[in-house]
Amino acid sequence: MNINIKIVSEIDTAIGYRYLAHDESGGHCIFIGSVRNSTQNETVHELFFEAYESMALLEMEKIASEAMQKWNLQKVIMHHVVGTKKVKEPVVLVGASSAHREACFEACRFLIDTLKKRVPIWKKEFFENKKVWVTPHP
Amino acid sequence: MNINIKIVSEIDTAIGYRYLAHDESGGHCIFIGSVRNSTQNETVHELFFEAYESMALLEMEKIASEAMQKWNLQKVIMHHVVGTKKVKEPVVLVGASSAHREACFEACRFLIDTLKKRVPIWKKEFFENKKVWVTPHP
Amino acid sequence: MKILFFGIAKDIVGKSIVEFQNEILFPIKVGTLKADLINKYPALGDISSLAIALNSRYATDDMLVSQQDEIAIIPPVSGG
Amino acid sequence: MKILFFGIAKDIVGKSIVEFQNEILFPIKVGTLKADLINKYPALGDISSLAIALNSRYATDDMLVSQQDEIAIIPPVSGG
Repeated sequence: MNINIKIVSEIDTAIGYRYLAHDESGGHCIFIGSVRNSTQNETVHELFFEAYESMALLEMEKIASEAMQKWNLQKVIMHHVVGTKKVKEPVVLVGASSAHREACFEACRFLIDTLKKRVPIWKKEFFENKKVWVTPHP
Repeated sequence: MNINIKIVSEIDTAIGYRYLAHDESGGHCIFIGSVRNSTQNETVHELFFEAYESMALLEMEKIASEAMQKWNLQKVIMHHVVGTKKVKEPVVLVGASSAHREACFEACRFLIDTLKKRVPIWKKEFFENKKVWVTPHP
Repeated sequence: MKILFFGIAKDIVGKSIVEFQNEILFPIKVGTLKADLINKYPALGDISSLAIALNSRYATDDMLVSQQDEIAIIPPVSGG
Repeated sequence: MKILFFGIAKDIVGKSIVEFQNEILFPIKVGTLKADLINKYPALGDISSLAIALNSRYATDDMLVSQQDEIAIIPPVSGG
């Protein structure tokens, strides 16, 4: 199985290409999401991520398999953190490798978009004077 | 200037996020191109890259600046190799960071597409019994 | 049976695992279980969308839950 | 003056830098220079597209080249 799925306490940002590289791959697209210092003009100090781990892993596996079926990919990686993360720290890494670049770009975008929609992970934002669970605005 | 442009003999595949990370960036998209083991069903042993270096650097700088103007980006990186590269070795790394993921994905795609169109770098493919300069098929 | 709560739903019920004894009659449909929970914790009804996971998979309202199943309350996800 | 050749163009002329003495009269238009070179090396005419760089920038056919400029012959690029 050419799928690498993990919930981790810290993301190794160098793992993307290391895992995705393959003799038949010419293109590797990697997306890394990190903590930004602000949300809607409010200063963010840190984020806290909580996961329903068994289900999150299962959903990520499903998303990776869907991508494998939809595009001609050699490998797919999806790592997400849990715990407290400061500004500039990576929180998610997804990527795909393919013979030509079109497929890995489209697949990589699909991986992060679908992860954000379906994977049971929740983010709490810590501002100066308050903390709130993030509710996505559809 | 938040632009990092280089012609190198070897790509450091971990440099993408390390350079792109920024307090205001939530999204980082990185593309790495590498040597595939075949082209149109013929086995490829290695690639040789030659660059008109002064002009290649200048063109990459222009492309990075164009991306900076077109999208709201924090940083842009473009590295390309010269010399002989074996199967699975990285030959190009481009990436962009932005507050939201849409911009970095679009910019990253623009960077590699435009590099392939405009930057004066040439690739020779080494097959079992022949070597040929690659002519792009438009 | 135990029900797992996450994110804002965990804050509303005050803990991440709540044990229900005779309050719920099994087997029960997912939709009915959701309605019962909102009845018990009205603030859950204020969440824009509330999904239920049955053995680590998203469940539809008409699925049947038995006492051996693992049930989790899934408020809108916000990973990434 | 020296002209730089790359990729397939370098293979055609046999080296990466060719010195031209009295064969080219300066100033000369980029388009005329290109035609003169194809005249001298007919195989250059078989390349699907041939660009000329003037001081490390793509040049258009109507630009004027003087003896101090750096000229390079750019066959179709294939980086990445």
